[in-house]
Amino acid sequence: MPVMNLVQAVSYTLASEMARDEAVVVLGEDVGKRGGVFLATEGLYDQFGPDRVIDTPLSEAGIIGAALGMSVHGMRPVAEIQFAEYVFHGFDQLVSQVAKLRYRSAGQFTAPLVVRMPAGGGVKGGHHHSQNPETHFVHTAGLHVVYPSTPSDTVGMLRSAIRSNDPVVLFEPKRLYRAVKEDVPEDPDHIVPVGRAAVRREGDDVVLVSYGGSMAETLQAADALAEQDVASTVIDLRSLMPWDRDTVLEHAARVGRVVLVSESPHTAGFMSEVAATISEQVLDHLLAPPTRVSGADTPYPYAQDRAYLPGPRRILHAVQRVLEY
Amino acid sequence: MPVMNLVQAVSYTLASEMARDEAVVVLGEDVGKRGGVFLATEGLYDQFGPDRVIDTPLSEAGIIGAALGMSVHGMRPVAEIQFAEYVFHGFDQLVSQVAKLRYRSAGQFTAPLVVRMPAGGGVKGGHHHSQNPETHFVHTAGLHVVYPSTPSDTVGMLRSAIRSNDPVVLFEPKRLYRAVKEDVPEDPDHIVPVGRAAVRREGDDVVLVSYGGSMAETLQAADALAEQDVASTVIDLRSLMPWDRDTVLEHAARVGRVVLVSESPHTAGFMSEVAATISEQVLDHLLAPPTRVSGADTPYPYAQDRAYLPGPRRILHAVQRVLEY
Amino acid sequence: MIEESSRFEPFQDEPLRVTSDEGAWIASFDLDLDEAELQTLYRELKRARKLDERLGVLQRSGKSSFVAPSSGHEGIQVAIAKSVQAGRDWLFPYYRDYGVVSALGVPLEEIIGQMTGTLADPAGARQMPSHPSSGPLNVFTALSPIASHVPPAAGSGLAQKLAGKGDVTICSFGDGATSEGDWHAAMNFAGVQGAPVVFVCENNRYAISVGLEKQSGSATIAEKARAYGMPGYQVDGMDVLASLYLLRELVERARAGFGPALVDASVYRYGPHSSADDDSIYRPAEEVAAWRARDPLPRYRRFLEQRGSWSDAQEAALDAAIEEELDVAVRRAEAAGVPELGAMFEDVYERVPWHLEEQREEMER
Amino acid sequence: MIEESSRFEPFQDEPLRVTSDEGAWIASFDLDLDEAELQTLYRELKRARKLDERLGVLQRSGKSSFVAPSSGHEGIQVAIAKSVQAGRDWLFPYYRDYGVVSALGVPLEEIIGQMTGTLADPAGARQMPSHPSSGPLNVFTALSPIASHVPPAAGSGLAQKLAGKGDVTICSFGDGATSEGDWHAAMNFAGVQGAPVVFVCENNRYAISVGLEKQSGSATIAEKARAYGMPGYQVDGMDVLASLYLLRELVERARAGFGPALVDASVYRYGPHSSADDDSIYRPAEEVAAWRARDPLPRYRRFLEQRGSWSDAQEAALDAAIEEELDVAVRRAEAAGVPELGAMFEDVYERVPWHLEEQREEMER
Ligand SMILES: Cc1ncc(C[n+]2csc(CCOP(=O)(O)OP(=O)(O)O)c2C)c(N)n1
Ligand SMILES: Cc1ncc(C[n+]2csc(CCOP(=O)(O)OP(=O)(O)O)c2C)c(N)n1
Ligand SMILES: [Mg+2]
Ligand SMILES: [Mg+2]
Repeated sequence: MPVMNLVQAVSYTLASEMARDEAVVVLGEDVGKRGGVFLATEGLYDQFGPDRVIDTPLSEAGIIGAALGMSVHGMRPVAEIQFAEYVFHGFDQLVSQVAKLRYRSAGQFTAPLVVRMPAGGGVKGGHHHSQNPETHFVHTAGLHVVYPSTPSDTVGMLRSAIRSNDPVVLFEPKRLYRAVKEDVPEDPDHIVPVGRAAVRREGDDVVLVSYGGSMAETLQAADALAEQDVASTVIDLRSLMPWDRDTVLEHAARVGRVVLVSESPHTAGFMSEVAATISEQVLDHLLAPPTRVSGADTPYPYAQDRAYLPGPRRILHAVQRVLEY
Repeated sequence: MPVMNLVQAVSYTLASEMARDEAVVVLGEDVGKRGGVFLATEGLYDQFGPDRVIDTPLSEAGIIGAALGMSVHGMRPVAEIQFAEYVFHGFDQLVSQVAKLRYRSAGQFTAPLVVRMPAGGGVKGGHHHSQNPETHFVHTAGLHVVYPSTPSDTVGMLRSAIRSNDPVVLFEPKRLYRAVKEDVPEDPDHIVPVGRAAVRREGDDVVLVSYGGSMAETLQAADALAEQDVASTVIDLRSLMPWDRDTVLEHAARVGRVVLVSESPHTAGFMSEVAATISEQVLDHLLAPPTRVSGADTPYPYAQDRAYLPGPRRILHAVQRVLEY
Repeated sequence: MIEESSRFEPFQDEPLRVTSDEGAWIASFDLDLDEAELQTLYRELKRARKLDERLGVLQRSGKSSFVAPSSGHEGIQVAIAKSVQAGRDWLFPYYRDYGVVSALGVPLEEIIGQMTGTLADPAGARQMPSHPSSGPLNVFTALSPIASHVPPAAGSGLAQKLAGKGDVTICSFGDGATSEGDWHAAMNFAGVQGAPVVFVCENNRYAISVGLEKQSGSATIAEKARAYGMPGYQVDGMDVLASLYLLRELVERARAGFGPALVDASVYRYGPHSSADDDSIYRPAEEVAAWRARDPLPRYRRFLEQRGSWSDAQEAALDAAIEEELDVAVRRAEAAGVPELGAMFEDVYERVPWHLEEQREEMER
Repeated sequence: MIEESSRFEPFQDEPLRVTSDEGAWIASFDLDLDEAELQTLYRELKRARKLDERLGVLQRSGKSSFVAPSSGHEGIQVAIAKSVQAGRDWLFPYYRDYGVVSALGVPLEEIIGQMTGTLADPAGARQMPSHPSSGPLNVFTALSPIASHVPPAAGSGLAQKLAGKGDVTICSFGDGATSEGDWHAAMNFAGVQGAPVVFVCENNRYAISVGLEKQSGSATIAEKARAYGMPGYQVDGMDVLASLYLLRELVERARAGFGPALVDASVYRYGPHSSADDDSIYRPAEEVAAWRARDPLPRYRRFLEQRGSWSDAQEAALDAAIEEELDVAVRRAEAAGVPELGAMFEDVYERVPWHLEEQREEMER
């Protein structure tokens, strides 16, 4: 079984899918010889050549729009946005065009493309290299949104995304790109379906729900809780649209105490949807308010790069609050 | 006291502020001789001339970016985006530039500008003339977001927005542009402060919270409830960032039953924030789950233009559910 | 990589014309289209005009909620349709392009179904009027945000280039569209990639009320092509033959691998911007009248008549045939019925996800 | 509205140069700058170079998390600073423009404070390194998204035009930036409005790894000016005098009300794209070496030496003075200290709203 980190899982899966299906092409800024600024496309240019690994001009609208145009011809473009917040230059293409094409054409045209973007903070990138804009896309009908946190899930979800007949926005937690290595499934058809969460551990005292980069701190918090004999259930959402409501509600109802951890800005972030849904659906099972631990509603700061993130300390505070409620 | 409808309230206030302060200028597509496609800038070109009422090229990035550049020179531009969803072409300018300028320059530069946009459905506009993209901006630190629903509030809030030293995104419920006329305050310094909700009526059985275009249907629902002897408190949020949490919590805690009405897409819409906050803060006072009635998570449809909106029927269903809970 | 076309020089000071306003042949080369084809062009011009007029009637009678009139644009629009191979090449039109789709062969009942929101629309009445499409004829569904369809058109061209079969894409838009950033991104992308795309600006000198001098830093749209390393041409877009000759050449040039080109077609819209507009606020009546005098239809009819290729009897028969075709199309479009409530939840994704199932139930309750 | 400048013709085939690679005066007009000014230019070139080198040292020693080297760009950067009136005109620079801000007079301790994240940064260490700014000197805070500062620069120019005081704006960016839609929107806006903005492309022929031929449909950046009705000029951006003469003329032209212009300044970056880049993956070493041979510093020093206006002793004194200045600046920047945790909640809005108060409390608990 191949052992790799998360960013290697990206290039590994791209190579595997490009070998399988010649409709799959990669495009973006510096994805060619450079192999991407994070090396997520390393080696692909040498293996597949410039017609399938396309260095584009510096325009996110151009990248996403061109991917869309290619996809209506049956190609399966995988577009890279160099840092997630640069997608805002191509926002209209993604939310007005890509997301709505199947709908507005009644399925005459579809957009089976993937937009990959490294996201998240903790890399001393300041506010234009650290953001988590996933909520914008969850709030946009027509897009699937996924955000894996492990190398194996990255393999399985990127593969799902490429094979999906719907457009998928895939966020990659850049802080975790090289954080851990693990065995990843070798089966070239191994997929992790869109819409299914993973329960990382089970316990009866509190449920921690998170996804993406914040999974790291959430699991650290769970470890710290275990040392204090607090048993937690940890859910990695992985998919945000559609999200695995059933799994979340099942554990929320069973345990009654839920902490939701996400580094995206607090107000109207995706976790507000999860919190609202929990209260709407299982109110009578709740022993404490579903409590969010989030990034701040400030532009992502440079000097307080780590403090901005919901770290174990803040997560533990929230757990304490729901336990003592 | 002048009597006017909501769109007249816009041009009335613009004229009043432009007369008061020559730093105030208007720019956008067709705002000049044409007076805007909804006539929100009617008469201004004749009164103030082409240097203060500027027809721009067809580029939302150009409009917002130029407004920003003018505002750092101390001007107070009021930019019009012809339909709210076209702001997506200028999304980067608004969320990456305008919203963050004070922060990233530590106040060396500020952006005292207003971006006005007609929003909302029910006008047979299909999915690119009907959207409610306010949540994107609420989720973006650095912007104030307001959404009046009456002519008087439009006067007071647009004036607040123009005088604010922070950038303000002001949504106008185009479905209500000509729906009602009312007296508006004549005092040229009358303002409605950003961040303050209005309680439109008080009752002890259920709290209805809404804003913008959906206020119309929410008030209709409240009337229908009154006929059934159900007394409702109706809150018009008016400001979404910051929003008037205290007012909402006070009534939510007092009554215990809350229905949240918004025509923006359901998932991760602004009302998920309100619902999550209510549960987080006043869980023990709740007699029923805070329940949302929203637009659908579909692109805005043409054929089902009215059905898409949370109308009285759907609001009453939700009220029934929380009453019977 | 990008070579010039053979017959026409880019970046000329004057728009290309091959017929005078009086309908005389004035080109430096010989006409080489047969009479049948010449007559077809007239039929399509007339069909487009009458379609536009009918759409106006449908709108005014409340059958359609909106219309963006095309009258005055027919010359370039019919030429676009007749310069490509229908069903092989791809089109990325904009909302005003009824004349493109009707001349390409999209059934009138589909166009009218789209305009009146019935299920005769192959796109299921999902969008507001003036947004035609055709899956079988490769007509990418028109959409409202200005210039948003131009980047996908560049991508379409790149896909065609990579496929290597010599297929091409034509993308049309208004003069206002050239100000949008997406337009620029697309033009530059196509230029860099040498994608086989012919970009056509239907330059009616207004974007709603905003005149070209407030719209564009450059005096012509054609010269913007220099920024993208592609040739730019001005053509009289009310001269259907000039438009057709130029576009055919640029389409063949693209097919042969010489890359994209930009056409700046001078036209005028005779109607208001849309049924929601009042153009008298910003356009002097004399200006409209002056352009009316250059109407592409009578002009081309005079051209045919001078060749003895068109008669009053033919005109009468054509009018009757088109009216009949329109009547049938209106009836069929109406008979197709309107979408059910639940249809709004389909085609958001390939399969309806749980949350849309629930929203549908809530709405249908 | 937009007239040509008087001394230089736009749209020439070759970049403007006034000195040869060997440092000889080769212009068709006479040099008319006094010796003090000529020497100042050299001092600023050297100061920019040494600042860049010091920033590299600070980055490698862990005092700064990032740097985007400017070496090779100094000619055009110093010329930008010296073509405007500091504190009167406005600058919209990009992340690589240390040479602009240092030559304009932004204190080195502020620049180094920005690079090392201390409170010596007038912008409070809110952004990552390479994002300088200055309120008093009208230097709009640089930011990361490429080309996003160009539309505000156009707006700045419009504000200046409306104010009617003859102030101007200079906006600089890389070759890659010209592909973004925002760049186009801004250029067109400035062109239409005749805004007094000089746009300067520091064209080092790479956007990270992407070479100009994959970046731009047109062969030069200068010719893109045609799309906006403004004159476009190529200049050798490693020839500080050519750059200065051209920019001064365009600044004065803008001041006089003749509108915007675009300068395509040919430069090369000697370092990698940034401290996070490895340029050997995509740039041949010989190419770098060939451009090194044209280094703007020794070239200009030869020019001065040939006039008897510069000596080894002056060079040694200058080096020592700059090193001393840098040492002091580094010490002061460090002494300013780093922001407190709570500072991240300030300046989001004029006043801290309730939700940020609470978030601050939660974070500080
Ligand atoms: C992004 C965007 N901004 C604004 C509009 C509103 N709008 C619709 S048509 C139009 C004018 C378009 O003019 P032009 O491109 O010249 O085409 P024409 O209508 O003249 O054929 C405008 C501003 C829009 N549809 N999309
Ligand atoms: C909108 C956006 N997309 C991508 C990036 C990532 N990025 C940073 S610098 C750069 C290349 C810029 O090249 P150029 O404009 O030529 O300037 P240079 O660095 O060569 O001076 C890229 C792609 C970015 N910062 N912003
Ligand atoms: Mg037009
Ligand atoms: Mg460059």
